[in-house]
Amino acid sequence: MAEKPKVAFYWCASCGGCEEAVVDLAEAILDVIAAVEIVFWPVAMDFKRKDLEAMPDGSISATFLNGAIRTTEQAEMAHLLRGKSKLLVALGSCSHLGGIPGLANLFDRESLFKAVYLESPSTVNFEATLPTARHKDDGHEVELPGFYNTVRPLDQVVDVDYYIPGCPPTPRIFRTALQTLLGGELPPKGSVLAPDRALCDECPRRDTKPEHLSITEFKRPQQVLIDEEKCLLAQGLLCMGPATRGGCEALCINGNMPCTGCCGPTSRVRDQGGKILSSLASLVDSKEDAEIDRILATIPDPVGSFYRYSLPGSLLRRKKLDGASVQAPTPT
Amino acid sequence: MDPANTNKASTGGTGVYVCHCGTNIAGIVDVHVVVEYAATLPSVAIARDYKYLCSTPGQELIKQDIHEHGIDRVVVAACSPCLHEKTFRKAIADAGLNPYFVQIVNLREHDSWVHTDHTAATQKAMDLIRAAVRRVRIHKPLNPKRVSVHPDVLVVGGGIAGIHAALTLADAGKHVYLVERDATIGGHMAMFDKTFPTLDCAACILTPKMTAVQAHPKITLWTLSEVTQVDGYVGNYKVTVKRKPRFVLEDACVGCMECIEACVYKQAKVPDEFNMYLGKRKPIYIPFPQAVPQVVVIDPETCIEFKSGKCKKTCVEVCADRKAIDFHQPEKIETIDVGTIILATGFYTFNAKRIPYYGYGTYPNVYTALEVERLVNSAGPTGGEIVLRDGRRPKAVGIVHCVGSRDENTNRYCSRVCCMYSLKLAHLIKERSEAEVFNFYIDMRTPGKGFEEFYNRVAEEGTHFIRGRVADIYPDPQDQGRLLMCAEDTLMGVICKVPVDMVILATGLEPQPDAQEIRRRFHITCSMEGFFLERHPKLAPVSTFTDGVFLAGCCQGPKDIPDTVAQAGAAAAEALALIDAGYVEQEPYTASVLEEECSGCKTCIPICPYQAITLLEDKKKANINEVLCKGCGTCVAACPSGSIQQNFFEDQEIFAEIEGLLSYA
Amino acid sequence: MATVASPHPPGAFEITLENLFSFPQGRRVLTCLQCGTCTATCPYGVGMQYPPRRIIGMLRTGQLEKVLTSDSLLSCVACYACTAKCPRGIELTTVLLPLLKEQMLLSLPEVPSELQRALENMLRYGNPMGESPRKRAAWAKTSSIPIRILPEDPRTTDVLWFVECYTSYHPRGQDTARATAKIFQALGIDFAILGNEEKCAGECVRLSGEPGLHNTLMEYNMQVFRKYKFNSIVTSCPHAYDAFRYSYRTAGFDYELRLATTFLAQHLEALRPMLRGKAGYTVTYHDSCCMGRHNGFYEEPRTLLQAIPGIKLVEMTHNRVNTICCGGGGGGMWLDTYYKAKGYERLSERRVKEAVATGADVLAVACPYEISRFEDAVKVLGYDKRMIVRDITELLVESMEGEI
Amino acid sequence: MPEAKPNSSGAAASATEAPRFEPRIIAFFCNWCTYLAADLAGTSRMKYAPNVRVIRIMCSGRVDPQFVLDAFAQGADGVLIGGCHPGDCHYQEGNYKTLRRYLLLKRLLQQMGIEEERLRLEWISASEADRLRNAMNDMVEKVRALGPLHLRSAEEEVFAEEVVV
Repeated sequence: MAEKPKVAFYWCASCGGCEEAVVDLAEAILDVIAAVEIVFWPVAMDFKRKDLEAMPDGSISATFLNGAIRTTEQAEMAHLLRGKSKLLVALGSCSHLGGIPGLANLFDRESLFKAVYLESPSTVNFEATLPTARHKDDGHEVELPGFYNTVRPLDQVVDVDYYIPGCPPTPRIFRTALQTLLGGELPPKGSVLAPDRALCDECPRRDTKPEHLSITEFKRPQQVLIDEEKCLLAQGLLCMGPATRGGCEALCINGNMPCTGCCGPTSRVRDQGGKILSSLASLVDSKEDAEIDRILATIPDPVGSFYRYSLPGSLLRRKKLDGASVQAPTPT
Repeated sequence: MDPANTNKASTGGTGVYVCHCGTNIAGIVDVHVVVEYAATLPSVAIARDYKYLCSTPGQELIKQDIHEHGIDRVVVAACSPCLHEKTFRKAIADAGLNPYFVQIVNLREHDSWVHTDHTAATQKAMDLIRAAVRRVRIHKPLNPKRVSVHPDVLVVGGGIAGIHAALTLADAGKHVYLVERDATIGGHMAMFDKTFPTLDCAACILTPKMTAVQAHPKITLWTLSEVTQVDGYVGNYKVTVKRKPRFVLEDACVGCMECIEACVYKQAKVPDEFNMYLGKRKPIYIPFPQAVPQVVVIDPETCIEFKSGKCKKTCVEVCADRKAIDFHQPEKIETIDVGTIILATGFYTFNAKRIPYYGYGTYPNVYTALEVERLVNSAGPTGGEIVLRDGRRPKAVGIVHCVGSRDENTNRYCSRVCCMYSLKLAHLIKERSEAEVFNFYIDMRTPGKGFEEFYNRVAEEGTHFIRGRVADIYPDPQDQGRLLMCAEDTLMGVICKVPVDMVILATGLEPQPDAQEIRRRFHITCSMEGFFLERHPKLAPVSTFTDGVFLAGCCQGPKDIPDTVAQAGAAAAEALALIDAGYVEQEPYTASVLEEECSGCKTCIPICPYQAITLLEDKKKANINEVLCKGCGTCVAACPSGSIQQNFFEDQEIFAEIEGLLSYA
Repeated sequence: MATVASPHPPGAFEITLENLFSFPQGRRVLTCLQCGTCTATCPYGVGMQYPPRRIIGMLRTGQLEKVLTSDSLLSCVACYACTAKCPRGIELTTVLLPLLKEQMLLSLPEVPSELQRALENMLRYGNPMGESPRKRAAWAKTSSIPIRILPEDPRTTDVLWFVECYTSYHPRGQDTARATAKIFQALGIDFAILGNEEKCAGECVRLSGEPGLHNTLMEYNMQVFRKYKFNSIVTSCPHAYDAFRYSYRTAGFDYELRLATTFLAQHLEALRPMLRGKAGYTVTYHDSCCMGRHNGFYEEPRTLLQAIPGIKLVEMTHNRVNTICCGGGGGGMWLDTYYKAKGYERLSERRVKEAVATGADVLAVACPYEISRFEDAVKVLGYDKRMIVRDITELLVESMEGEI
Repeated sequence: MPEAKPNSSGAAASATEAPRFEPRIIAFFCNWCTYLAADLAGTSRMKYAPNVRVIRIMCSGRVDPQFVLDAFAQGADGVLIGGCHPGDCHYQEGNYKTLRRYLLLKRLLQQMGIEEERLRLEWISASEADRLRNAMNDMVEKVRALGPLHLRSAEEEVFAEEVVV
């Protein structure tokens, strides 16, 4: 019997939901475990970095790394795993495009630290201590991971072979992706292992979308009693479905909430936010600057809405760094 | 020509050709530096410069490289693609490449002609070429679209330009719709007495052409009509024409004019438009004796029947069995299919009231030139006698040149015809009266065949010429019947105040007041001053940027009758060329849906102004009708999943261009 | 690279074709057609040795010295006629001629003493007559209504009324000042004046060739404005209005600005019911050059006049853009003796002749220079039985008080 | 193969004056109006700043916001979009779509800390060469005053040398 492929899992800047998603495979997890040999999975089993360092380069068949790169430690681990792995797979939105932690790219490190360690209402920090790479306490010096100014998706740090999208990837996406990778023929390098059509293709409400939609106002979910049958865009809600890769079986839509774009754009699109912006703006029902502006103002946070999961992986990647203080958008 | 930089001899590379355009490009852009640089770019197999690439040897050079060096993509850095893109596409197609495997870089209009700094211009040239090299590599093979051309032609405007164009086309056997806003064709020319410089009687040379229009079996003449809508595209225009009621049935009226005689108004009372309101007409009238069609018209504004409904209708009585008068004639909307359109909508004369210090509208003896044309016309309100409104015969007449021309406060351009018509009027006044004539001019412009000779002749006749622009016209305090014309005689260096009995303002030519609406209707553009813009001032003077729409006469800019007729002939020839070819080739820049990838989100459907996009109900996918698509690319930009592409303007091609432009950073 | 367009050149310099290139208006001189419109429309064109067209011609051929050492430019009364009619849009009155005049004042062997005195007075006393600055608000004390003077009572005011010199000092000007104050009060306008702190705005100073003095006055007045709080400035004098609207912008003037005449025209609906007295006059209105030709207010004064019951308005031959100057602009106000010595026809007399020819009883004006100039002309020509000169505000007050 | 920087001392820096910042501006001009206005500026031999690089498209409606974002990401300091005047679009209404996208893009860019003068939409008809020249010059001056955008390069440098805390 041939040796089982060696597989690793690792967790960077993310919530951990992707690791959950692996477990969510339920009984299928057993098939996975049967098919592969897990050589590194710190969240589930006891592995140390030195175990990994001891492995020969390229000895791991595939590493599934979830989470964005935010700290020096994460960058080091990404490099290390890249070296040890034949295939490096970005698992989930954070690793794929930056994900929710990527929204921190609207701020710089200093303002984040200030908000989190000094100004948040629940913080008690009389000495105004901020995280530093070296910290002395009680005569001991500890070294902590450094904190970058910018959140990055995995492929801005190391070479990535495949992406599994979603926040988190649904069990079906993950299972299909695994089957693809374990099956004989590998897809072209750089592929996103999910369908390449926008979500509308599998949306149960597609037929209720009018052919001639024109937008006079954007509403937020709490502002309307959402009709459970009707296209959400037609109800004035900002649904990212048309600009988002499908494959998730429209889970959010089925939960009567608009798509927020976690699976990222299709392969033909470079910037998910730019595309949804273009399509929605095109449908705004006015020719007058002032009226257009009034309608557009009903999207109080364009970046947060259009790039909820993809800011670091977008064309602009982050808010321009100019040292100026960074303010959060004020919702209206 | 430098030895070619053939450092990469392998086949399948890109050829870059930089044109000197004489010194037009090479005088500013250092073409040698550019060529050397281009040769270092990835994929470039060959880079050359040449004096004139658009010349036959220039094109041969490219073809030869395709044959001998096997280059498969071409970048031509020369003038605007609007000028020679087609030339180079044809050249590479002749050499066996797909015609769309060439990318033009605009080094002349967008670089050498607009910059003075050699370094910056050369740098810009290198950037643009780098972008083109990147882009051209991913060009996909395309073929031009062919569309058939409907053989019928629409001519808009029945002045001399429209008449001549219509007759030329009809004589060539094409069916022409001639649409005229007024009740008769003839336009401004019909109002003139004589034409300069030969002094032909305008009516004598125009009337035969007008009647020929009427009689021509191939011409459908619609007077009192306006084009209200133009849909479609070259070869296949669908035009809507609104035909206003004349209240006289054209087919029934024989032009006997007994009705005019019989009108309850015994005297003509209504100021007469054709005579510049210097004469009178009745509410039922014929604009002028030679009007075409020879059919009377009722003016509902002044006709008693329309105002009160209680007229005795003596006109109807006298018309009797012919039953030509119909007070209830409705407005009619006609829709016609034509392949080409000629616009000959003419000009508007400058409103002299806009220069208050010339006193037009204040002093009755200040006239516009067009009014005087009617006064000197033997068919005019005074039978050709030059008499003032108060019946006096002027002893001295002053002509003010450049009224509403060459003036920052009104129109900056020269109206081209005023000098000559002023000379003509001076001559006619001298001929028909005893009056002294004073021409106040800034520069005398007589550039035309026989024009300077005419100037000579008028000068010899004893007309006075004062070089100075009139600054003020006001009643002579000593003699209130006379007007003082105040100007500096700049040749003598003295200020003169010339007393005259009559002032003639040589008003300039302006675009029609509704030129902007017309141009929108026909999807063309106007130049700064508001005349219709030709495609190229020298090489395409009668074409517009909308294929199949041509220009003739003063709607394109002020011009005299010979130029107008020549241009009308040219416009007719352009239309004929399209019709006789039977088809036109159009750029294949249409958009198409990647059906497999489309999610059926329907975003694109309302975006298209041509309703070219529909949802395929069975597949739930969008589909673009290639015939209806005009290739704007708006839907491509709007498609949220990137599932629409536009030929020649694909996302990847434009990204390549952007990144090429910026890639040296 | 495009130079940033500036309407005026940076400061005094020798006028040559080359340095005129440095600003867009200067370059326009190259486009001159030599058509003579400027010369023919110039009210003193006949008398000038070098009329405007020749000046431009000489400038272009480098013969300017002859012009600058002649006194031709002293005849320019800044009436804007040449500028308004120039087919090439050359701004002679506002740009070219002031530059030349500045040079001329430096080159002339002798500047007419009356002009020199007026300019000195302006520098010393802030008014051309040489009156005491402390008496600038004297008229207000004789007014029948209380007039708030800001230096004495510096509370915020809605309208800062910039009265100007002739309105403050000339006896007939003071009549119009009191009339204006009455109308303001009747309209319930919250206004105040600067009193002794006001100085001439300096428009005629600039146009007579003393931009430096103009700038001194401008800086002074701007400082005074900044001391007080008000919402807008209304001025009785078109010349001050012109200065504020154009040249004071360079010193940061950005207050809401109105001319008294247009201000009153804006309040016409409130004013109309108060106009009770019926006038039996035939009135002809003289368009001030500065107010009409340069600032485009032709209809507002006529609207006010036509609102007075019983007034019949007739027009002179030369009206609106074609008006004839009273001769007081651009320093002309201070050159009357000089013009007389040169044998020029007084422009105010030329104008009054036209006014009388209309058959009107009243010559209505809206510029403080004109009352005195036209009243003198009426007397000199012996028309004092046939015609009176009135400011529009005076006519309004007469009607309000039912005195007619 | 990487494309080398052209062998020149940089745009428009002459020997006599100190090198000043030369902004790089990408323009998208519609084929029927603004591109032709640029051609007309050429035939009229008007002079304007050499910093703008024009990409021709058939209609300003073709401008995908991705193009603008990509231009900024690739190092452009400004982006100029030129189309037909409202009501004059060769394709009837494409320019209105452009206007709407532009206004939303402005909001987005503002949030991303990119100064609003860096993206500009101008309606310039085929005959308005003057307007084109003024828009070009004005944009170059305004962007020059803002200084380089340095979007990507600044970030790359920061990542490479980041002093982590």
